[in-house]
Amino acid sequence: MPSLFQQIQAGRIWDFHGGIHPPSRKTQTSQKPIDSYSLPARLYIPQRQHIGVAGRVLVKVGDHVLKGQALTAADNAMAVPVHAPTSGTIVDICLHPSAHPSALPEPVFVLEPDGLEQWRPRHALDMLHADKAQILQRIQQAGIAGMGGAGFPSHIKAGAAAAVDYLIINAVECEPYITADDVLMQHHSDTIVQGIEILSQLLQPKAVLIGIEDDKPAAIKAMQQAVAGKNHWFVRALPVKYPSGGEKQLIQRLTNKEVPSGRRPIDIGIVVQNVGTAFAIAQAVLEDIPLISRVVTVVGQSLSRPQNMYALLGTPVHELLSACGFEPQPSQRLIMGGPMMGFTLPDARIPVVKTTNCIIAPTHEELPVAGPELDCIRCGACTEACPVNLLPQQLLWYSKAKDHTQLQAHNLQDCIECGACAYVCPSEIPLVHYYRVAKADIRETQREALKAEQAKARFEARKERLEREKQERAERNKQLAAQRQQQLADQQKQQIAEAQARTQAATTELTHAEIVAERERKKAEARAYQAAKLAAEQDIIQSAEPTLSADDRAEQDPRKAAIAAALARAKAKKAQASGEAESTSVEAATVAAAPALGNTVEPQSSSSDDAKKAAVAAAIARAKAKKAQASGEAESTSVEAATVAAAPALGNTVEPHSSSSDDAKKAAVAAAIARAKAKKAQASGEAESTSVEAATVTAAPALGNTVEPQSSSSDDAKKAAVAAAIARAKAKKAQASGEAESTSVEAATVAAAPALGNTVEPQSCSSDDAKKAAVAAAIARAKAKKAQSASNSEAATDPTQADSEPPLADSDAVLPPVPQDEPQVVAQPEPVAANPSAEDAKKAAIAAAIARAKAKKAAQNPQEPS
Amino acid sequence: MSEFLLLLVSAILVNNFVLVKFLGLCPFMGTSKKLDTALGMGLATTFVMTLASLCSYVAEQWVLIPLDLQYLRTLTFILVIAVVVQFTEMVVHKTSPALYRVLGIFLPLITTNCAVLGVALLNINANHGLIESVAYGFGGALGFSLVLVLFAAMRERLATADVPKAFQGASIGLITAGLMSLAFMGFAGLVRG
Amino acid sequence: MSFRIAASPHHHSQAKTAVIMRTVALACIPGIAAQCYFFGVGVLVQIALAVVTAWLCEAAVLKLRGKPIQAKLSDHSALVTGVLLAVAIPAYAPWWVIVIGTAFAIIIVKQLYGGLGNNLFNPAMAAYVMLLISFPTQMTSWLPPLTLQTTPVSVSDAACTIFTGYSCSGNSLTQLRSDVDGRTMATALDTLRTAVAAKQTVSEAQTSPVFDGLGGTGWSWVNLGFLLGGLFLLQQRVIQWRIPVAVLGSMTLVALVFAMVDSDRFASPLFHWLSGGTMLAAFFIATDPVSASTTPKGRLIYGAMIGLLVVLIRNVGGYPDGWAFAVMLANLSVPLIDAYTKPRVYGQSAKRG
Amino acid sequence: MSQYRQIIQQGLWQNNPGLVQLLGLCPLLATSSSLTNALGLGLATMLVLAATNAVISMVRHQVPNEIRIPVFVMIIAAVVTAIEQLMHAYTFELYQSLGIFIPLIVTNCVVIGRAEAFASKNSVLASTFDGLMMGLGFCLVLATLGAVREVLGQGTLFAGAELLFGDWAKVLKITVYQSDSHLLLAILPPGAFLVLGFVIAAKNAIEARRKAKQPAAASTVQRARVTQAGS
Amino acid sequence: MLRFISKNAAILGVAAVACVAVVAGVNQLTAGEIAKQALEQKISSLQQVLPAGTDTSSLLSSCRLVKNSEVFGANQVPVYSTQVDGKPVYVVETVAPDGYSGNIYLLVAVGADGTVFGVRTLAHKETPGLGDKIELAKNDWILSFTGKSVHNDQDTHFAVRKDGGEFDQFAGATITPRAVVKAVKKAALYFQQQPQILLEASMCGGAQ
Repeated sequence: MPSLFQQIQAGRIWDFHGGIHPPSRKTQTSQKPIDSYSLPARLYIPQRQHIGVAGRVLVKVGDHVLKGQALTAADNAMAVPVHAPTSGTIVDICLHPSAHPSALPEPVFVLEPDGLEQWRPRHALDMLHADKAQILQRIQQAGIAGMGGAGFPSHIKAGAAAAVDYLIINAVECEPYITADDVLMQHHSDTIVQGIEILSQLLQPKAVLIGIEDDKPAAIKAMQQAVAGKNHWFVRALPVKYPSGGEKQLIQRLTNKEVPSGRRPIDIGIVVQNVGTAFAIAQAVLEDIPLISRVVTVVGQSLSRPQNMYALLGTPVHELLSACGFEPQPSQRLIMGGPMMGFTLPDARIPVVKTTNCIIAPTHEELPVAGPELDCIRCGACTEACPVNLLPQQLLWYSKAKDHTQLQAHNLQDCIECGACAYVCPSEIPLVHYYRVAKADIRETQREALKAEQAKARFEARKERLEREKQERAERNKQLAAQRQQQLADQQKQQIAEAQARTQAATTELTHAEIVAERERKKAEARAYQAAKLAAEQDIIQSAEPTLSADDRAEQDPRKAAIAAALARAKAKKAQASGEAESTSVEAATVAAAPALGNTVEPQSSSSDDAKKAAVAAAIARAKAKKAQASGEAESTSVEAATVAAAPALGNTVEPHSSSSDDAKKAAVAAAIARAKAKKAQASGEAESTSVEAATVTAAPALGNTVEPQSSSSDDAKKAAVAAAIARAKAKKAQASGEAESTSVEAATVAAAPALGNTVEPQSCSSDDAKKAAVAAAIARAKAKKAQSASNSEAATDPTQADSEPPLADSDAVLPPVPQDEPQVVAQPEPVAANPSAEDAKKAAIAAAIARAKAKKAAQNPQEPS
Repeated sequence: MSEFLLLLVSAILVNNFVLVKFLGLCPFMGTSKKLDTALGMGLATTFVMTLASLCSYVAEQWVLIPLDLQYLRTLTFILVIAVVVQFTEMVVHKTSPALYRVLGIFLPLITTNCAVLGVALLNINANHGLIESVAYGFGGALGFSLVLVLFAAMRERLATADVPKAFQGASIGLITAGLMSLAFMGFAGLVRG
Repeated sequence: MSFRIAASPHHHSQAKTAVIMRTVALACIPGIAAQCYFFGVGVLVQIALAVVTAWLCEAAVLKLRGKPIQAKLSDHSALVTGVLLAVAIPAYAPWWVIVIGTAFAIIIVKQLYGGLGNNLFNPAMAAYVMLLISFPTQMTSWLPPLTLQTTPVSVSDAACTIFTGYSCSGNSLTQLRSDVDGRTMATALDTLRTAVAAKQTVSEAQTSPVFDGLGGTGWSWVNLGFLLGGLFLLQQRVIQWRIPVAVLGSMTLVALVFAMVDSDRFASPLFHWLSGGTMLAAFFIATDPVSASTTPKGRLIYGAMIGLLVVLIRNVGGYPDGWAFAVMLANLSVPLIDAYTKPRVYGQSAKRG
Repeated sequence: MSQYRQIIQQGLWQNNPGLVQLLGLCPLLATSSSLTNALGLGLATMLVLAATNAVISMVRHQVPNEIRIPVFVMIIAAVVTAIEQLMHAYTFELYQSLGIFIPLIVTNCVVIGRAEAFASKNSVLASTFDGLMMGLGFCLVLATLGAVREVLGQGTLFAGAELLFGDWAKVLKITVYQSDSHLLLAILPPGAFLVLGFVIAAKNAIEARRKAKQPAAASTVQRARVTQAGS
Repeated sequence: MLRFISKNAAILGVAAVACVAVVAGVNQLTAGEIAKQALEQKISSLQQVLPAGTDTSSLLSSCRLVKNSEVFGANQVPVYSTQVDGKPVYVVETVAPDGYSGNIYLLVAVGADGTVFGVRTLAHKETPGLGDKIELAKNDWILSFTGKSVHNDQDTHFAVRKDGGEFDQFAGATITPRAVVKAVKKAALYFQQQPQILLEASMCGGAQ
């Protein structure tokens, strides 16, 4: 069995499923020379003629431009410029019907030629010394986009970084009527070959395959002569079959490879370029002629002189037609492109663009208009014809029924809209049309569904929460009343005790996880131990118990340890999640592992600038793990635990001392992103909502620490805060749309706000960035509020938790694991506001105050322990 | 051996529970909107029906007949079935959460599936022995599942057909079931005896 | 100047549904001719009755539903349904049999589902089954083939018998069906089944004059006629090879297995090919695209299923011929078959195909 | 009184167990091959429904929520068995021709459905009345089905009525048309499905026509469609 | 918690006892009637195949179980005996095994001289509309046996018309009547040739 490459070398070609043989009708134009025509009175040059974005407009109305002068600039990788096809004056920049099935108006340059054909200065590129980047830049600057129909910017394909096995030159031209590439090959085979050489130089393919259908003997001969003597260049004559010219079909015919669904040819080491593109590249690189004209087949029996033309881009179609002796019939059709995939033009003023290869002006006898659509009888002719092996009859059925699930199950997205099915359909059903509508529908529905789902989740979460809150409140009131009665005697003392008790109670939720960890400590330690080994740092990890001690010893390379730990954890989680391990173990592992990481880069890390990377790694690892978990079958509790533990760990990573490190910012950003992702994944997964809740509860304060008081002196605090804010906002969005209970949102806000509040605490008045930070924080908080209040109208109405009990608010706001004193400041907004030493600080303070006040409000609606 | 094979073929095709004997029609109409649902329901019913025919046989032969309490048959059987369903639910829940996810929602529905009680009573009427009872229950359930799945696939296609307004929904569903039953008449006489 | 707008593709092959349907109807001609010759011209009367009923019913339903009558009738699908049902029932069955049958086919089996393209079952076959179980006597009253007829049947006799139950010369259908000894003649499949039930061997049974050594006397020619028509349809690419090949292939295989197990009780594949409605079913009925599987692999399964069921019902089932049942049973499996035989789409990994 | 009118409307038309809720399909199809059989089972079901509804409504305050289903099922089974024995004793041949469908009333989800949805929440009188009306609605559908199938398939009505009502009922038998060949389809299993399909379609059509006549009034009626349920 | 459960259990128990009590009560009420009805039905079904006025009082007690796979199929069949005009008459629940779709269960009354007093179809699976004409409810074909007699194995008149006998077959169905005729003929010959075998046969179980 010879290898694939050997078979290709031996000249083997393959076949694809289906395909049709419509009458080709190419002889009308294929024997004739390419003609030119007198300059049109005006050219309408669309600003965007390819797939991608339009360039920046460089000229204005009234400017005189030279032939080949760029009218837009390509400042973006997906942009290619357009050029003046001839010298003249830009008389207008306005909207004009586009060369698109919809013919929607689009911005164009209107160029009035001066008839002088005055070129801008041109500089051929010296191929011997030009490097790859230069060539690519030249290709881009010349405005070259795929000329076969799609119009993908050529420099991107030609600049592919991946290894390329085959460069395929598409000269198939399988649609009836079109002979533009045919005549181009007949007359310019040498230039084309130069273009291919340039492409080869860029891509270094193992072989170049030029595919031409065998109804173009002259072109085949011309190309064979032109490539004679080149190693691994093959001209392949393919038996006629539509749609051999489809990129994927051509690849299959020439190499027997399939491009996986949703991927691009480069992913399997293949680049396909149109023969016209190769020609344009050669002209651009070797003669510095940008893409300002192309060969267009003008054909159809409504024309007396059908022929191929060199048409300047921007030439209105009617100019070309009248040059060919157009005699329109009543209800004449004009087709741009081929009869199979082209579209009808409502207006003959539409200009020729880079992808225009053919204009057909058929008579009714020539291309009869489709008859009335009959019922599908499931005859299966379309199945036989479909080049991608779809079941068009089923797709039609489901398209009509708008059954999007089935449409996707039947791979509608893989339809290349070649029209073969509609061509053979005996009931004359415009199948492709149905698919286009269905595809658009699916896109639309997906958007709608997302919105609706979010709304629904919000509504349900609210309902549930209101119900629970009602109960909780009733219970609490009862309790409080009872307590009051009992404790009349020693109120003051009791209150303090009570606050402490509550604070502790608040922790129980978290410590619960830790207790579980304790239970499985051995396992966790072992795991941590391994991580430590990897880092060759045993000592720290051994002390990596969730004591959060601040006196742990400094170590040299906590980063590696962290990464290793993170990887280990991620793997463990993945394995567990997909396996059937009981959830508790997952829980334990995570609980234990995460704080370990935290400790790893504890205080000491302040001096190390690796903290950043560690944090990043940790974050990524965690995000992955969560994703895996969420989609896996692990029970939700594990997710819960993971999150619970993970977040504080990160918090510690950049604990107080990180203030001096200017990496804190990045760490925070990474952390934030990671968390956001994790939450998203969770929310969409099957995890129970409580887990999300827990995650948020802990995550936020942790982040708060990141930019704790000391950070005030750092001028990165601002960015950190912004990032944090954004991250939080995102997280909340994700949550709200997921199945999380609304309480989690609440919790997040409760905890997050004061944390951020710290950022702009008194000390911050000296920093002039603090202002911005505060503003950002305020905005973020406001958003969070909105989300909250949308689902939480009762929160503020709870009267029992007003300012009279500040300790309670604190305990809720700053859920341990890092119980520190700062929160108290939060509870007393006045001093902050009263401390303005600088103008900016004042505003910052105000913002902070407002924010805090809001946070308070939210906090009045506390979680469990009260 | 061939006797049991014939009993199976008879229960699955010739005397199909749903299309010929009119048993289990409610779940047949109710859980056949989606193919996946139908598969789950079929699986669950097969399991329960086989087990229930075994248990009801035991109850009849070892409890009711010795105590001469046959008049309590209906009462006993319905309780036996309820217990079997509950038991199945618990066992499946414990042993295979994945299976439970598939079958869970259907199990409670099965208690009121008259095919289950029907098979128990038919077994008594036909004087089936232990193995015959189980085979008959299994075959009947397979027949139920078969037509349920076929019917679900047809209904998925039916959902998109241009059915006249008055006939949409249950009406065309029943007419389709009627045509299915018509087709199943072709199996008549396949098993003699 | 305004131009006409249309969706791509702008080019179209010239095959048309109406033409396909008409071709199917035309391809029945050799078979019908053979049937006329051997079993009397009654079949022509039945066809006329069926087609008229089919058109009337279709028009009535379309009118009730407020749909364009002319456009839908001109797809000729009602015509094909009528013709196929008419050739499947005994040529001298009373007129109301074909009328009820056609009405059932068009109204219930086809139009209630939304008309052409939507029906799950083959209308002609569902109607045939309905008639068979509702009016078993009428549906099994075939005349003996020409060569065995004792009373010649003229065209006017055919009409008289169908509409009144008696021929113009006053013979009842039973008399027309009787041989010289006054015994009623049955079709070859019936005779074979009765004989086997009476513990005769297949070869003993086949000494009866209703057998001609291949299939049943006359039936062999009718089947050959439909085979010819079927080959014409294949050549015209109106039908594709998969279903007929699968039907006949599996039929041959299953019949062979049966015959090898017990050749005294089960007839040979050749007999199965050339008796009853084999060729009509294999080329004209099973290939009805609307109710057949629509995936390439599915069509093979679908066809094989029909072949298997037919032999099963003929050999061990309760009916002498099983085409209608087999086709219906395969019809009702189609959605399931289709759901599990989606071809692998270009670029999709094999697992998901 | 409007509650009772509501119950009548619900039971006989709006929420008819056979046509709308599609409950109790098995006996509906299995025993409707003749009018007599249909009436026999219909009446039995009606009795069971009224009796179980009454009993369950009586004990509704005594039965805790957690165990109400098993208790209901037991009550239903007991009532059904009692009625089965009575039929066995006094309508012997009808009992034989209805076969296992009498004990199968236990699993007719109309019964448990009404117990759950109505009897466990309403007074004894209302529950009994609801049981009667639902049963009557069911019985009427059954009878309609039986009549249509018998006329089409046998050309008669009330053939064998003596099995249900005693010997005097022989006079009830009406021969609608005399023919050698009836539409056997109607009394065979496929006919049951088809006829019920058409009856439901007829109801839909009538409903649609009514709605078209008085769009405002119709929109206020809430119709419960309970197709997702066991048998 | 425990109390809660036990309370529920108690209620369940009470309900169960009550239900069983009701059912048992109704059973007490109806058991006698059911037994009586069953008996009456049995007798009246036997009476169908016997001439009017035949003494049926000792019919059920005369029941004996006979096994002869040649004549009556694989299982034991009950045979009842009585006297008509002083001559012994036997009523047997026999089986025609070669029906179109399976066994046809028949009740046949024959005299010791081969005279058939009456035949009824008890159960069958023949094709509706074709073979089911052996039911009296569908067709009175089954009455055509009354008064016919079988004398010996070669008796060709005791066959369907198609085989040269005197019983009609149905249009489109020969197999069913042929099977019935054959079974009746075998039963008649059996009691003609070996009536003494009855005396050796065991009595039916108490259930009859």
